[in-house]
This record gives sequence, structure tokens and C-alpha cells, in this order.
Amino acid sequence: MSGVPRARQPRPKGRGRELTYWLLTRYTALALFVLALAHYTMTHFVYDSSEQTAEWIKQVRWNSLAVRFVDWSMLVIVMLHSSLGMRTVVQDYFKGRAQSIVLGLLYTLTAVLVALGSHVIITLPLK
Amino acid sequence: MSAGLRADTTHIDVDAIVVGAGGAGLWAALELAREGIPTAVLTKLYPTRSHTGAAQGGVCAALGNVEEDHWEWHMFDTIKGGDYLADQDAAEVLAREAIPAVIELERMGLPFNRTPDGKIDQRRFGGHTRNYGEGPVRRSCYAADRTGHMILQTLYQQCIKAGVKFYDEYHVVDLVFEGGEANEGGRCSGVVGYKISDGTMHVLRAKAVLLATGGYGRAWRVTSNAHSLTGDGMALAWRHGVPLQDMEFYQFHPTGIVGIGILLSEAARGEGGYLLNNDGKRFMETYAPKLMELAPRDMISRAIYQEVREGRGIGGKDFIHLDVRHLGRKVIEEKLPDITDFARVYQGVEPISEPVPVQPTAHYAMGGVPTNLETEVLADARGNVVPGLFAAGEVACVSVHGANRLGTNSLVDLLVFGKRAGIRMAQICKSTPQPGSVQGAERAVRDELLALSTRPSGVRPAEIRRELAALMMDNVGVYRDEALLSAAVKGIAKLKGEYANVRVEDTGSVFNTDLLEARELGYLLDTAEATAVSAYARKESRGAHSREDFPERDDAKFLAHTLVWQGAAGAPATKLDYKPVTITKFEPKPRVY
Amino acid sequence: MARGSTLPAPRRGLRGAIAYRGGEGMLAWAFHRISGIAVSVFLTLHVVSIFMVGANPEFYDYIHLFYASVPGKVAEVLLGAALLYHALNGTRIVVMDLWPALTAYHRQLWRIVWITFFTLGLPGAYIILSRIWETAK
Amino acid sequence: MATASTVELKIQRFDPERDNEPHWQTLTVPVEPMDRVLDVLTRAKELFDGSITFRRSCAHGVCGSDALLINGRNRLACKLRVEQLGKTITVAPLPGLPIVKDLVVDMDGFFEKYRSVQPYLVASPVEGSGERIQSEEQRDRFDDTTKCILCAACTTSCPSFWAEPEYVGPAAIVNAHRFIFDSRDENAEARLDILSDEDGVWRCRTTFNCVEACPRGINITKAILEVSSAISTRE
Ligand SMILES: Cc1cc2nc3c(=O)[nH]c(=O)nc-3n(C[C@H](O)[C@H](O)[C@H](O)COP(=O)(O)OP(=O)(O)OC[C@H]3O[C@@H](n4cnc5c(N)ncnc54)[C@H](O)[C@@H]3O)c2cc1C
Ligand code: HEM
Ligand code: SF4
Ligand code: F3S
Ligand code: FES
Repeated sequence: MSGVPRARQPRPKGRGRELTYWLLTRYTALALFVLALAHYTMTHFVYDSSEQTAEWIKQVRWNSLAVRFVDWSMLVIVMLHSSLGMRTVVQDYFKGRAQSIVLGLLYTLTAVLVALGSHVIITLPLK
Repeated sequence: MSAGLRADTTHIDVDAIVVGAGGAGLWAALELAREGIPTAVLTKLYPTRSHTGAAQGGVCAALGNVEEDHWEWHMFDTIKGGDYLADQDAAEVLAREAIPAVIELERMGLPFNRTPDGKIDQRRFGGHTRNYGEGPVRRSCYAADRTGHMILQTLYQQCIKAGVKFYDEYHVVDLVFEGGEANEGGRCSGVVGYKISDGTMHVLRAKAVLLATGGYGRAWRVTSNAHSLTGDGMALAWRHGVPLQDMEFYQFHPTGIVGIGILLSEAARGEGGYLLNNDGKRFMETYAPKLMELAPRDMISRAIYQEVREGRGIGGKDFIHLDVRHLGRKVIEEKLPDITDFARVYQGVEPISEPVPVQPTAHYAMGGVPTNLETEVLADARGNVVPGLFAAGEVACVSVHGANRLGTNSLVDLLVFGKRAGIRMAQICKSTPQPGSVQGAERAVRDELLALSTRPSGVRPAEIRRELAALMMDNVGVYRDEALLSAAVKGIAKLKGEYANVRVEDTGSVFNTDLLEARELGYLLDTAEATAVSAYARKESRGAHSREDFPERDDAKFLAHTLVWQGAAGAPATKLDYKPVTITKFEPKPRVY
Repeated sequence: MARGSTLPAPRRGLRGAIAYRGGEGMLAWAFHRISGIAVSVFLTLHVVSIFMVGANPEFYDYIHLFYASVPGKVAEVLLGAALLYHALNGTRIVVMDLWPALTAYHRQLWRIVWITFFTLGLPGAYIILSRIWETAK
Repeated sequence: MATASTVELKIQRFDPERDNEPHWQTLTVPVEPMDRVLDVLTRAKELFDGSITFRRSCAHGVCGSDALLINGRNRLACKLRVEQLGKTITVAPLPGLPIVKDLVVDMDGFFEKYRSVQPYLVASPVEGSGERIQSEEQRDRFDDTTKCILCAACTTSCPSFWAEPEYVGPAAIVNAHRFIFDSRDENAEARLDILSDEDGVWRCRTTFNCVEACPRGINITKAILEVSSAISTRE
């Protein structure tokens, strides 16, 4: 945009932050379009979901570092996306203190889930 | 306390008061803000709801951006269009100052349509000609067909920027005078405002009060005017002894939507639209062979009536066709989008493939509160001013429009004289002491409002309003004569008698529109009376005032402005006076196009 | 206008959304939100259960028996439907973000979402549901 | 079409001096062929109950006074023909704003938001006596958003606004857009800053209710997304 800004008002709280969230939602969405749909296709069409036992995951699927890396990226991306999405939902339907509490819960849950997921992907020994 | 009012009254002191936030009021407020004058703008509507926003066509200024043009030509057209009743010094100011006013609007951000080289584009408009009447000229500056909307928005935006103080949805119900009424040498020292949202009274005191309340088209049944155009400023001034000038000159716009009066702008004809009678003939050939559809409005309205009378209305009925089909879809949709939309929404007619049925609609008051070139309100025919009181816009009569206003010249009027009002008021505010405070200034109007809602029984205002509108339409319309007008004067007197007994149903104090509409009906009755009385007395035909019993213009007797005063204590108006027309450059000639 | 607390609360939030007769755009949004929430809820359970692959494989296998059941297959299809709609409509949103002029065709884009949804979704649902008969054999 | 027909008019009533909650009133009102909802409301007020309260002025869709929730959608009462609605007409105030009385809502907050985006041209003074030069294309760039009449139909139809009344809303964004994309304006940065606030453009969920409600046919969502992308692509 051209020119010198004038008559600027002291303001915007959180300038830039909302933009970042907005962009992140979109970038992660595009990544998920590939990752999540591919993931669903793999787990539900290529293989039968009911056949994918814990043993099978250990022996076959996660027996490759590359697959583990892809799955872990997906975990991070989807958690980012869904927590940003749920944040909007929470902001819309909870107000005031309730909103802060529910948002707190949401972020905690997100952190816990990322931790759990990462833990299993990293610590499970390669066969 | 209820009954439409609350007991408490708020007192506010400012330097200047602007009543009305249409184009005229806003520009005045802007000038006052620039001069740093503490100003209050009171408006019964949110400013952006003012009827200036409805103006479609454009605003004329001899910029000469697309072809040769001179302000002298514009001045001449204005005077000739006004059938030589316009004051020529005023018309000169109008035509000259239109140019810087339009440029200034552009600089304020108004999105004018542009020429290929990026200047303000201009198009033709009725009655605007090159070289003193040789043929149409491109003089109207426009922003699609929402020029008025853009003027209103742009001025309001600049007022926000300048920090103008608005009192939105305050209905001004009275003017305050000190030292007697206007006809007794009194000075206007403030206004009484009624806050619509809670029914409280506010007395504002100031050194200068501007009336910019617009017109009173709602006195007629078929009108292009907003419901809120009820002549408030004119009636309030009249009640305080200010005369009203040239009220018999009320313009009927030729192309209103049949039945409801919504306006299809002259831009449709400016772009090349035809008017057709039942035989499919461009009947303006008979009446104005040179300008055809771009002849002034009064002529076209009369031509339509004539066609209808002689049985050439569409299907023998009382309307004719506006035809734009030959302009093609592109021009219609791009240059005339609003008009196209109106025809589709309100008539179910598709202008691209069908002609649009139209009839004349009550549109614009050439008359109003008399002022001098500085917008100071005049108390009499000798030019004595009413101290502290100003008027600009449609409410005022300077007079630039004479007996008939040319298209676009009203917007020019708002800009030029709205600005002048602000400048003059700022000067007055700087050189005048604050008037004394008047105790109980709101008492009289409070009693009147209370009476409306506390009478044990009475007539509904709606019935009187309907009768008045019909009476004005039938008797004080495009064609008039002695019998019609004397019936109108009597009819209005009878309605005024009934009005003394109206009773509103809503007795609440929050947003009581029932009460305010009843109050507005009172204003309409006053302006209608002034119109009928002035029309009855003018025994000639000139501009928009067409007497069948006196079909000729009579310069010997009537090259003069009418002034009419309100009758004392509710009696009918009988005091009239005439004031000579100022003639500077152009001697009156027969008006042919 | 400080009007105090005597005024009735304006219709807001969910109640407003349900009463208003929105068009396709509002439906598209409502579905997007519902599907997003649904997938998020599933995701939470999904991550917890995957964690069990390391922590408690028996428990993981026990939970996963559900996938073999008939309700399990139906739930799988519903999950797929939610994800597919959300993904397609999400793409519609991103496309409009990138080319705002396409907002003029938001209805057409939504129609494309549904066409794609059914062309991909119906065969997919068939494949998953058909396993019910296969395992029954 | 039959002339002597009637409609059932269901009006949401609320008198702050009497009622605690809004309630409904149903009236059978005579209608004429080309009647609009505003005509029906006016007739109901004139014939049956003078206390029925609503705003109106121009009566032809250019002033923005009478945006109302009519049969579940935000519409201008003066621009909606009765024959488009069927036998029952349900009229309520614009959703999401405090009710003053009957169909009248408190618009102060709405205008406050409008003012918050600095809706006025900010430009350095020009030299000479002429106008600024602007090409036809440059003017076309923001033509659509100059049409706004500030009726509030859009903002009050927006689910994000109902959910978060602090959301600046489509109408304010439209009016910011009108200046951000005006080649003559020099204040775009400040407006973009304001609109990148958490209650700015990001609250839009592309619901298109605003576009459907807009009596001026403005493509509001497009304007909003153009602002979003102007914010996200600036240096
Ligand atoms: C449909 C239509 C189209 C038109 N097209 C054109 C055109 O193309 N070109 C042209 O030159 N002219 C045109 N005109 C004429 C022109 O628009 C008007 O004459 C002009 O806009 C009047 O402006 P104003 O500032 O005097 O008053 P308005 O814009 O009418 O404003 C009146 C103001 O006064 C306020 N007010 C009134 N009474 C009170 C009260 N009692 N207390 C407080 N406030 C009050 C109102 O709230 C409002 O703000 C058109 C008119 C109409 C009706
Ligand atoms: C598969 C590809 C996906 C795409 C293309 C996608 C796209 C999007 C987009 C663009 C938004 C923003 C909508 C807006 O701002 O109006 C969004 C919101 C959301 N997404 Fe996704 N998403 C995808 C997957 C997921 C997944 C896997 C989840 C859950 C785990 C999810 C949960 C959400 C939630 C909860 C929202 C918020 C909804 C709302 O605000 O109404 N999304 N998605
Ligand atoms: S954008 Fe349209 S709906 Fe919104 S306020 Fe402006 S005119 Fe009304
Ligand atoms: S309705 Fe609201 S969500 Fe966006 S598209 Fe319009 S602003
Ligand atoms: S009354 Fe002006 S928009 Fe309806």
C-alpha cells in the first residue's frame, strides 16, 4: 500500500497474531488435504482398519523412519489446525471467564495429545 | 410522566446549531468545524438517511471537462429554466461557485465517474445548454446514478473526520426567539430538540441557527420525497413570523413510477431515453422540438398531462412510457443501475426489454424560507434579516431556481449555499455575544405535544394526512385554476380545524413515532396552506405554476417573488407581499426550447 | 445510548443461527463447523488409542475390535464423510481466500464440493461397508 | 391478481415501558397488488395500532432506515414486495442488536464500528485548482463498496457477529474497503492495522449471509477477502 499513513490511532491489540493464526489455519489445511486424506485412504481402503493391530503397526507400518516422520508431521499439523479451529468455536460459544477456562483446557489437551503421540512414535523401538 | 414526553429538560450551550444533516447541513457543519466553532448538528434521522442520498442524476458545474462550457452559460440556463423568476445575482453565485464546490468534493474523496484521461466525467441533463440555448451540453458531474448518495456519504465522512458533534435522532420541534418573533424584530437564539429515543426535551442555545431540513413533498399523494420530508423547517420559521417565499412553485418531476412516485432519474433521458405516448410517438417533438426529452421538467410534466388529456396516455390511462431499450444492455446496466433496479423491484418491469410506465410526481420545492446570498433569513420584502437565523438547501429560497428548478441544480444549491451558510455563520459566531438564556423555552411546544397525546378522544392523524395529500394532488398539481385553488384553500382550512382535535394512540416516551408523525402533519398543513394561498394569488402561468385560467406569463404584474405570512392565532394566511426579482445580465424573454 | 440492563437480550449466538434463514453459504459453514468439531473429537480419541500401541498394546487391540463390528464400520464411514466434506469445503474456502473474485460463484463451488463428495464418497462407503459381508462369510 | 386480499402480519412487539420480553402480535391487514412490506406496516399502524414502531424514510431502498428481519431474513421493508412472501409475513427487528422498541434497534454500536475504521479520505493536499486524476480502472476498483447505505442488514445477519458482538462486522469492512482500494487515499496502512485486530476481518467465516442480505447487491465477502489478502500480502 502506498503513501505515508496519517491520523494513525493507537491500537490494534494483537496485531499480526490473528493474521498468523489465519494463515496457519490455511497452510495446515492445505497440507492436511493431502496428508489426512492419504492417511484415511491408507488406513481404511488399502488396509482394513480392523486388521491393523498393535503388533502390525510395530512390525510393518512403523518399521520405517520415513513413515514415522510423516506420521509425526501429520500429528503436529493436525493438532495445530484443529486447535486453531476449536479455538474459534470456543470463542464463539463461550464468553468471559468460561472462555478463558475452556481455552485453557483446549490448549492443555492439545499439548497432552501432541506429547502422547510424539512419545509413542519416538519411543517405540524399531524392529 | 408518559404521554410521549419526559419531564426533564436538558440545556445545552453551543455557538452554532445546524438543523438537518442532508447535503446543505453537512457542508455548513464542515465549514463551522474548520473554523473551530462549537457546533451541534441535530437531525431527526441518522445523517446518512437524509434524502440528499436519493438524488441520482448528478451535479452541474461548468468544468468543461468533455466539451466547451462556461459558467455564464450555466447561469443563463438556470435563469431561463426558472422562467426569469430567479434572482440573477444568486444564479451567478450558483453557477460560478459550482465549479470550486465540485472540485472540492472530489478532493474530499467523492468517487466521480471519470473521463478516459482521468478527469471528472460529465453528461447531459435537462435544460443545460451550450452557448445560451443552442443545444444540450455535457455539464452534469456524476457518480453512476447515485450522485446524491455519494455527496451525502462524502460530506458525512468528512464531518466524522473533522469531529463534528451530531445529535442523531433528535427531532427539532421548535425555534427559540428572544426579543420578539421574527416579524417583531426578534432574534433566533436556539432550538428545542426532542430526543426520539427517550422523549426528553433539549433546549439548545446558540448564536446562529441554520435550517437545513429539506422539502415537503409529502404534502402530495404521488411524490418522490421521503416520508420524513414534511416541511419542518419552513413551518417552524413560519410559526415564528418568518414569511415563506414563492411557495406556489412546486416542481413535478415527469418520470415517477406510476402510483407510488418513486423517481426514475432524468439521467435516463440524459443518456438518451425516449418518452413515448400510446401511439409510440416521441411526443416531445410537439412541445420542445430542439431539446426534446431534455427540455425542463415543468414543460415535460405539462406535456405528459396534455397527452393524457387528449387520450394518448398508455391504454388511455394517466401515464406514458419511458423507453431506454435502444440504449442497449451495457449502458442501461452500467450507467443506470439504480433506475433499472427500481423498475424491476417496484413495477416488475424489465427496462432492457420493456418500456417503463411513468407519470409526473411531486418532487421539489423551489420556494421556502427567504434568504439573502449569505443565507441569512429575511423578515420582509425589503431585505431585513432575522438575526441568528439561516437557511440553506431545499428549505430555503435564495432564489436561484425561480419558478422551476433545472435538474442537478438542487445539489449545486446545497453545496454552494450550504458552504456559504457555514462560512457566514462562523463569522457571526465570532462577532456576536451569546444570547441570553430563555427560561421555559420548551414550555409551549411541550404543551402542544402533550395535547396530541392526552386528548380523551380525537381524529387519527393518518386520515387527515390522506385527505391533504389527495387534495394537494388534485387541486395544487401540475395544472391549476381559480376554482381548484380556492377549493384547496378552503379544504386545507377545514383540515387544519380537524387537526386541532387529533389524538395519537401511542402514549409512551420511547421512540414515539406516532406522536412525531402527528407533529409532522401539522408542518405539512402549514406548508400546504402557504402553497395554496400563494398559488391562488398568482394570476399568471410561469415555470411550474401553470394556471389554465391565466395561461400567459405576466411580467408586468408578476415578475416578483411572493411572500406569505402565517395568519394570526390559527386564522388562515392572508398577508402577502411581493418583492422584485433581481435582474443583472439577462432580460426576461419568452421561454422556448 | 446507555440503556441499561432492562432491555431484552438480543438474539445472539447459536439461537440466532438456528432461527435465521441463511442460504447455501450459511449451510456450508454450519456443516464445516460440525464436521470440524466431529473430526477433532475423533482425533482426540485416535491419538490416545495410538499412544496405547506403545503403552498397552492389548488394550489397543481390544479397542480396535470395534472397527470390525457393524457399528464400527458405519462410524468409520461417517468419519470419512465428515473428513471428506470438511476437506473439500475447506479447499473451497482457501480457493476463495486466494481468489476473492470467485466469491461470486460460491454456490457453484459448493455444488462442486458435493459432486466430488459423492463421486469419491459413495464408492468409498461401499468398499468399507462391503467388508461387513466379507467378514460375515 | 386479486385486489381485495389480505395478509397475516406477525409483528414482534416490545415496549420498554411495559414489557419485559418481546411478544408477538398478529394482524390481518388488507394489501394492494404492488404493496411492499413497508406499505403493510404503515397501513397496520394507521388502521389498527398507532403504537407500532419502526424506522423508515425514503421508501425506496436508498436510505437504509427500514432493514428488518422479515420471514427469517434481513431485508429492507420498502424493497420487498408482499407478493414475494406468501400469506404470512413475520417481521422482527434486526437480530443481534439491542431492541429499543418494537422493530427499532439501537444502532449506536453499529455506527461506532463504522467510525472505527476511519471511513474518510485521507490524502495530502493537491496543488492547483483542478481535481485529482484517477483512471476509470482505478475508480472501478472500489465502485462496488461505494454503494453501501449503512442499513446494517449485513452485519446483523452474520453468525460471527451474533457469536461475537465485538466483531467489527461486514458493513464496517465494506466502508474500509472503499478507501483502502481508492487510489487517492494514503491511509490504507492504518485501516489495515485496525482490521487485522482480533475483532477484524479474521472473524469472517465466509458465510455469505451478508451478501444475501445486502439490499445494494454488494459482494461483501469479496471485499472482506480482498482486505484479508491485502493484510496478508503487505510487507
Ligand atoms: C428522488 C430524488 C432525486 C433527486 N435527484 C436530484 C438530482 O439528481 N440532482 C439534484 O440536483 N437534485 C436532486 N433532487 C433534489 C435534492 O436531492 C434535494 O433537494 C436535496 O437533497 C435536499 O437536501 P437538503 O440538504 O436540503 O435536505 P435533505 O437531504 O432532505 O435533509 C434534510 C435533513 O433535515 C433533517 N430534518 C428534517 N426535519 C427535521 C427536524 N424537524 N428536526 C431535525 N432534523 C430534521 C433530516 O433528518 C435530514 O437530515 C432529488 C430529490 C429526490 C427526492
Ligand atoms: C483434510 C483437510 C482439511 C482442510 C482442507 C481443512 C480446512 C479448514 C479450513 C480452511 C478451516 C477454516 C475455516 C474458516 O476459517 O472459516 C478449517 C477449520 C476447522 N478445521 Fe479443518 N481442514 C481439514 C482437516 C481438518 C481436520 C483433520 C480437523 C480435525 C481434526 C479439522 C478441524 C477443524 C476445525 C475444528 C475448524 C474450525 C471450524 C470453524 O471455525 O467453524 N480440520 N478447516
Ligand atoms: S453493505 Fe449492504 S447490507 Fe451492509 S450496511 Fe451496506 S448496504 Fe447495508
Ligand atoms: S455473513 Fe459474516 S461470516 Fe463473513 S461472509 Fe458475511 S461477514
Ligand atoms: S425506507 Fe429508506 S431504505 Fe427503506
